[in-house]
Amino acid sequence: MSSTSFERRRRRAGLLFVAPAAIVLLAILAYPIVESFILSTQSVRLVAGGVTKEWNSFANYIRLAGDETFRRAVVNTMIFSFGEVALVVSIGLAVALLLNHPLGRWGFFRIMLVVPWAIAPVANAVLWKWILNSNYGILNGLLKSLGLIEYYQVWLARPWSAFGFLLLIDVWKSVPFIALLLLAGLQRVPQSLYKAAYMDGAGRWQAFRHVTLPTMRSALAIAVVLQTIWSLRVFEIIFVLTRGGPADATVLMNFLAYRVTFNFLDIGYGAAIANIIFALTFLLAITYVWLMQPRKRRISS
Amino acid sequence: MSFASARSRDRGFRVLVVVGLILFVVWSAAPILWLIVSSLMQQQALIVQPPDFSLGNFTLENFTEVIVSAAALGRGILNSFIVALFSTAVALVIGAPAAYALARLAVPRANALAFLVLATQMLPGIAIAIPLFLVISRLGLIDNVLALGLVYLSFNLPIVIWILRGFFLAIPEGIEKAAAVDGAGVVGTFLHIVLPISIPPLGAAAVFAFVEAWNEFFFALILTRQDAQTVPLVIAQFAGQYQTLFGQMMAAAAISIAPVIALAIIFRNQIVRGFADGMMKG
Amino acid sequence: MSQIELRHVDKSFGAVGVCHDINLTVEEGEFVTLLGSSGCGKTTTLNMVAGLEDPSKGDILIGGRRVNDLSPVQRDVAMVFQNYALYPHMTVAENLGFTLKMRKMAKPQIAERVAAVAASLELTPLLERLPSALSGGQQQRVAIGRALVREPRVFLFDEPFSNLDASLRVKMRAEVKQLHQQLGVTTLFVTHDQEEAMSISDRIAVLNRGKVEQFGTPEEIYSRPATRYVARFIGNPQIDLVPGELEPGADGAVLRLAGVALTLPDFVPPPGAGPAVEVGVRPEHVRLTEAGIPAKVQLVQPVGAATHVVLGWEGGDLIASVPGFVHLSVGAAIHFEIDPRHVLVFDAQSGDRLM
Amino acid sequence: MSQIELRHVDKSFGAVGVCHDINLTVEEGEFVTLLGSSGCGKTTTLNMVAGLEDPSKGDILIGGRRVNDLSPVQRDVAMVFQNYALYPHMTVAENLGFTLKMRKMAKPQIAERVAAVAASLELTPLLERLPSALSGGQQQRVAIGRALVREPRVFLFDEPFSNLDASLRVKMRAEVKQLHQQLGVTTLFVTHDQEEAMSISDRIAVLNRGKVEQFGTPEEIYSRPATRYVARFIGNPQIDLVPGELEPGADGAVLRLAGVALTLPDFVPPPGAGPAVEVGVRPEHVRLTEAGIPAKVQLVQPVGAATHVVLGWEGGDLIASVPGFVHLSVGAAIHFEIDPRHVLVFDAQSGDRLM
Amino acid sequence: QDSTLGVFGPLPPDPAPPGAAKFAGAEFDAWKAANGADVKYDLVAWPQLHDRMATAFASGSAPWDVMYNCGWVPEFESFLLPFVDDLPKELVDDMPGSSFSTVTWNGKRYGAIFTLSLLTLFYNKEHLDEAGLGAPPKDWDEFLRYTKELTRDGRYGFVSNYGDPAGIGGTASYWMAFLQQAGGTMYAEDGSPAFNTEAGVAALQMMIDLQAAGTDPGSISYVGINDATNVLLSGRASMMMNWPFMWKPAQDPKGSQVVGKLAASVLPAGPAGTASIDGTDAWTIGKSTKDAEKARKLIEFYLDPAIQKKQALDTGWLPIRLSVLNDPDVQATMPLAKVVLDQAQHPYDSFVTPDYNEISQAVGTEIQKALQGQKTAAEAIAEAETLASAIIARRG
Ligand SMILES: Nc1ncnc2c1ncn2[C@@H]1O[C@H](COP(=O)(O)OP(=O)(O)OP(=O)(O)O)[C@@H](O)[C@H]1O
Ligand SMILES: Nc1ncnc2c1ncn2[C@@H]1O[C@H](COP(=O)(O)OP(=O)(O)OP(=O)(O)O)[C@@H](O)[C@H]1O
Ligand SMILES: [Mg+2]
Ligand SMILES: [Mg+2]
Repeated sequence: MSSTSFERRRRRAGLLFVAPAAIVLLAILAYPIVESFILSTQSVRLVAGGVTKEWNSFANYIRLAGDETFRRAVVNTMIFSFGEVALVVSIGLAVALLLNHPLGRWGFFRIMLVVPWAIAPVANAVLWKWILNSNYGILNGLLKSLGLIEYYQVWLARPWSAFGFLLLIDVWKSVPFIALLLLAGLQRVPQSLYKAAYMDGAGRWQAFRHVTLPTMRSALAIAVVLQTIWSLRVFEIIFVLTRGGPADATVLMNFLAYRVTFNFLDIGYGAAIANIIFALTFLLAITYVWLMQPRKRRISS
Repeated sequence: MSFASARSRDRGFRVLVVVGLILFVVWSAAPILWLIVSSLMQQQALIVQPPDFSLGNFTLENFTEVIVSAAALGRGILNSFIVALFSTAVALVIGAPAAYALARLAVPRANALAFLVLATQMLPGIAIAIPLFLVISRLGLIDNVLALGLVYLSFNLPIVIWILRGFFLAIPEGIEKAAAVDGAGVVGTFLHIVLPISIPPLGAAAVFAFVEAWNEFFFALILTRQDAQTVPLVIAQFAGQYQTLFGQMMAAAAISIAPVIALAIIFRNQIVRGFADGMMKG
Repeated sequence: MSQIELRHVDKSFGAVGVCHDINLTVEEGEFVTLLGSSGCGKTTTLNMVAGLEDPSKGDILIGGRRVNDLSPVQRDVAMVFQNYALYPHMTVAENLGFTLKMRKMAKPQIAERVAAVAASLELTPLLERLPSALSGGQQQRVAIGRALVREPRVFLFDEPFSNLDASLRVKMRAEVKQLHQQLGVTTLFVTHDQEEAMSISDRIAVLNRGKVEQFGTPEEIYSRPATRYVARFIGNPQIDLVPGELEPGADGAVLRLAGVALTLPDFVPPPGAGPAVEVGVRPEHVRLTEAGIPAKVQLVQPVGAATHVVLGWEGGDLIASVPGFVHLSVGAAIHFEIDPRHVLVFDAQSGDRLM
Repeated sequence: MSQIELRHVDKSFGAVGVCHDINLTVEEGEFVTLLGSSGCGKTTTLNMVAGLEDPSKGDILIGGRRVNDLSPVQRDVAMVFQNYALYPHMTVAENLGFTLKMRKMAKPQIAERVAAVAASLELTPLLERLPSALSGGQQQRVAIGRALVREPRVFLFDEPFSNLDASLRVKMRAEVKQLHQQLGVTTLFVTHDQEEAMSISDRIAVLNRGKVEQFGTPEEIYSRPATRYVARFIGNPQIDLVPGELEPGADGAVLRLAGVALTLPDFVPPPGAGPAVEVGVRPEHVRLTEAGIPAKVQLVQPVGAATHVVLGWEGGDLIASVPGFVHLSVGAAIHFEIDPRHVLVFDAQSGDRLM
Repeated sequence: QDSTLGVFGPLPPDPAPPGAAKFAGAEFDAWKAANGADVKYDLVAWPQLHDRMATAFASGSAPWDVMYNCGWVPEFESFLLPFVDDLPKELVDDMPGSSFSTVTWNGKRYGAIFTLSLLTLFYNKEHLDEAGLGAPPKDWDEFLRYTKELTRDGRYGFVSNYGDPAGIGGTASYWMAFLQQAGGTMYAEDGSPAFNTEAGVAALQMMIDLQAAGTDPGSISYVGINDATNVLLSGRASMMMNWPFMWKPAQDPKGSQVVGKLAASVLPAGPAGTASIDGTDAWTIGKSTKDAEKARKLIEFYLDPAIQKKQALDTGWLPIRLSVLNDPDVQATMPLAKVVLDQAQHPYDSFVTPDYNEISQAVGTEIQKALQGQKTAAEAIAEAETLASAIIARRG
């Protein structure tokens, strides 16, 4: 008979609850993940109808240190990731707040929310490529007919401009889910706290700052962490829109890993880049989780 | 709700909200509107400056072309449906209990474990593509819809667990205790109390898992041949080396969004439903 | 100027009417309590005064000025919430200081005021805790402190003491009363505890299903309740109501209750009243005697200074309040008397008091 | 068999000790109340009995069997929570029926039982509402109903009436008491309301900072409090404590308080006690007289059947409880007397009662 | 003894095999019946072909019998079967000898090109007429002058796609055409890079000059050739270097504004004459095939004169067989055939090696920098050669 204490009983149930998920993850991902770590310490070649792998210790990683394109990709990636997380979370929060306002509760808005996210990334990238086209893109047409520009602009020609548009498109695509997540979080903020803050003289901004933000801490933490993971994995739009160009201005680490692995077939080196992405994501995520952790219950003696 | 109305007396703010909502709709919808417009136009009208919107250039041909000639689209939608439903359903069914356990059930080192779960998603897919292909092909499961679904499951599960865990952490302990005294075991509490009050995050997680599986491209590309092709692959087929059939591609994309939008319409109220008031009063 | 006035205020949630034509004036510096049973609309009324809910109809005035469209800050009111509504992520000190911070008070001053309020509420050792690590009563004290820490024109209290223990409750009552005497701030207080209402208020408004049944001083309400409802609501233990008949007598009237006849001197029933009436007898006016009306002991409830003895007799049940502890066993035979001078007579139909 | 026994139970949250060596036996069918001020560990103790917290040390027995390791269901206890803990997604009816559903009772039976309980709690019109659309008191009644709907071995109540209005509270007290008499279910009840505790309990355990100060019948606790703490805690209004000195007298002892000397007949102070003592006088034992000790009126608080008059005299403040409404103005000169037979004497150091 | 052949290739409208693209369906069915073979097509959109193959090869398996290849033969050499020597001699003789250069590695021929796909110059006759320029430009000087003169009325004289540095059709590959026109080459006899020469710099300078003369400034942002093609087809550019494939879509009024207005000619000659690069659409056979014989038979069927003719007439992809290229029907429907044949008389090496992707990536990126003015032509070429040397050195 199960005769254990309250907490122990819950712990045991907890292990049972976690088990299926753990098994699925282990069964599917354990080998590929371990293998990718191993690959990163190997030099891999396609020879004689097969593959040879040769341990080369940390040669791949050492080579990374001297690889200028890689260095550039790291810088780009960091900028992109910080920019994206900041933009997506703040726009997502703004959208969530709008949709949580009584005026924004119309179901139509929630449907609109899903729209940018529902489109397949491949199609999305091509769509934007056409929108941004310097010769027949609708964005140029629109801006010109509004008198905002005189000549059609080559949006993707200048490094920063191309970079900015990639960021914008990815933000556009990422906002819906984060907004949805934050909206679900907003629903949990007790109304009574707003009443109290209102009585305490807090304006809208202050209520937001002192009630909404702190009570949404966990939802925000999840949003930031997930968006960080995703922003470090951006791929499709670069592949379709710029191929990392012009002149490697928009090469992000994941795209570089792809290029090295699949175009150059330098699989070990590609795995090394991927593992750096992993390490970077891990560090960033841990940092964010730590930063966003709610304050420990403080008990004075 | 009535408090909100008392508070939103302030006209200026309402105007701000309305402007915000309009901007939001424009921001969300404008590119998609262009997608739909361009799917209804002949390419020659789109490549001129500015686009030629004269009536004669509008046509349903892209759609008929996509539906009739690319029969792959129908199969792609079906496959995507199977894959997405399968991976979403399983992700929720096994992810929600795991999230609950990691949030509430005193699992040892729950925080570290939760982070480890998430860490499986930190390695870019490109890095595991080749070993994963190897495993799946050894098992003879290349071009198998369910194998693809399982792979997506392994991608969605950690995210689902994370989303739900964050929300489960915020459930007031009191009602779990009440349920324990009322005779619900851990499972009963989870099923009857925790899940029903977590509909908004469950909705968010489900929509997430579904859309991700619906739209995933890279693994679909390498793990399928013809039979298990999903919608994104079909859409990608319109972009060739020398020529992109832009109109048809957009028509296919428009068709592929439809089921997701339909789901959003059906579940629009479930996606975000709040018990905030009742939750915190208690 | 901080008189509060409610004029013909109605409130409904959707189709459900919660407040009906409430008219109420709290004079400047007065301490008025809204007293009523659970769900009668007390919180709703308070919220409307605070500016947290809009009345469906009618006007709310503070200091003679219509404030329907003003925010709570503009109304300059402070409120203690029934469910505490503490900020879960802020420490006790931060909860207390929040409103001052919103007023851009300097940090040292905030700390000083917070410390003072915390001391008076015995919260000092808890200042650094989060609300989740406080017991229910401790949380409520923080909520009270949050209102005390600033000095508004109007204080609103929504059952602030309901979770405090007796001694602290009495202490807090005195504290609030004293504060009120010191600052002279107009106060609207909500409680369902009639004793609390009686001991703390200048005037009491008894609410019943969203209507004001009576508005008067504690003594008026206790001794001259306007309706049967008010009489039942006020007094602990509750007044006993016994059905009876009113007959015009020699001088005054005669009241017949289950075989007992009480002569009411100098009482002339108003025309159209009776003969069916209900007679209210407060427990302290029931005396246990050697001879008198015979009855049986049903239940004995000691409360310390007195013991409440439930008596069963012909006319129904009646509670007698006896000083000290009495040692009666359930079922024992006993006799009692009713003091006719203190009897309340209500019209059985309308419930209005006849005498 | 459903006797509850706590043996040397300790509980701490992290480093903070909340319960210390609690020993308590609730006999089968007995109604015992845990009475204590806010934060003293009442809820924590109840939770340990319910099986919702594990004691840090010590054993908990129900029916003579150690239940430390049993789940709440296995212990067969029902509990009403202090913060209601209603299921926000279920209607009132579903909230009430949940525990029966968990027991796999048939639907029609559930509906029947729910309807009966709802009727007795005046919840019938609210059955289809969600908790968020209920007032605070309505929510609490649902929480009580949830425990009443089944018939467990042990009832646990955590301040179930704190949000109810007076009349309903009295009604609910009687209801619970009656239920207890009917079913004879062992009951552990938590309250901070001493009057409630006195009127409802067979025995009361007074808790102070996680320790049991006294465990006895209401009369014992009121009339013979073991410590100064208990004396202060019990009684409304609170007992007054006046510092004094104890001198051995002719027969018994003499008590000197601020110039007043009281002779205590037949009282021999134990060795080592005094001379510094504190003297407790209950308000009902202070009489206003024409002649006697002179004092001034400080505060007048009517409570209906009585009025509490705060008197200021040489020795400090003293409350007199006077029947009915008295019309005294603040500052008026007055005289009073103390009944020496009812005086309580405590050692000033230890706080233990000497007499 | 029925067997199933797996064929991996691109989807239409890119050069797809019979049965997949709409031509020669009946013949294909007949062939299958006659040979007792079933053919299972595994077709992927062109941009994904290489990834799909790379994944399969990198995990050690090549599940297809017949594979499409496009400049990747040296890269995937170890997975391919050198089958060309087993083809009928008359077939091999009927193909341009130089067409084998991109499918030959280490002296072995691994593939058969099935469509003659060389870059030629497409130009808008109407625009040239308006500008009073009768004939297409013949040399670099004329090319520059034409570009300048044609840049007017909101149009550009020239458009290209310089967005993607790597691969056939990428920035580097365009430069390779100019390089050969300037008389240069990529590699020395020993395989080491040898393009940091006057010719190499001149070729890049020519691209820079063209840019200044009137290349659509969007060219640097066009990552696919179709982005640039659309500009030509909308009539907003007058000249473009393009593949024969585009002839057919240009005649389709649904997608083109310049129906009947386009013409083609050989690429303008540089100091060393005209030259081009090869699109290299080839069929190859996987090493792991169970039935190499039948796989080769299938390729022979694809190259059958009748099929080749249908391919040309129905899909617009030129044949590779000289006899079919010279077929009057073909030349009548596809006037382009003659131009491309002419172009084929001149060099058209694509310089594919196992490192082609990596090298073209490195070189193309340097060229992009030069086109953007970040570097001079000489600096860019010098740097490109350094990078290329390092890549080759690493391969060992
Ligand atoms: N948001 C709401 N929607 C619908 N009905 C509501 C809402 N809020 C309150 N009510 C109803 O209005 C009535 C009055 O509620 P209110 O909270 O004012 O009662 P109260 O007098 O404060 O009671 P309590 O003493 O129990 O707190 C109750 O019947 C309640 O159920
Ligand atoms: N989870 C916890 N962590 C730390 N301290 C806690 C926790 N729960 C309760 N406490 C502390 O333990 C003490 C006892 O709490 P408990 O809830 O048992 O009090 P209580 O007697 O029920 O008070 P009240 O009448 O106010 O409800 C309090 O000081 C409280 O602050
Ligand atoms: Mg209320
Ligand atoms: Mg408690």
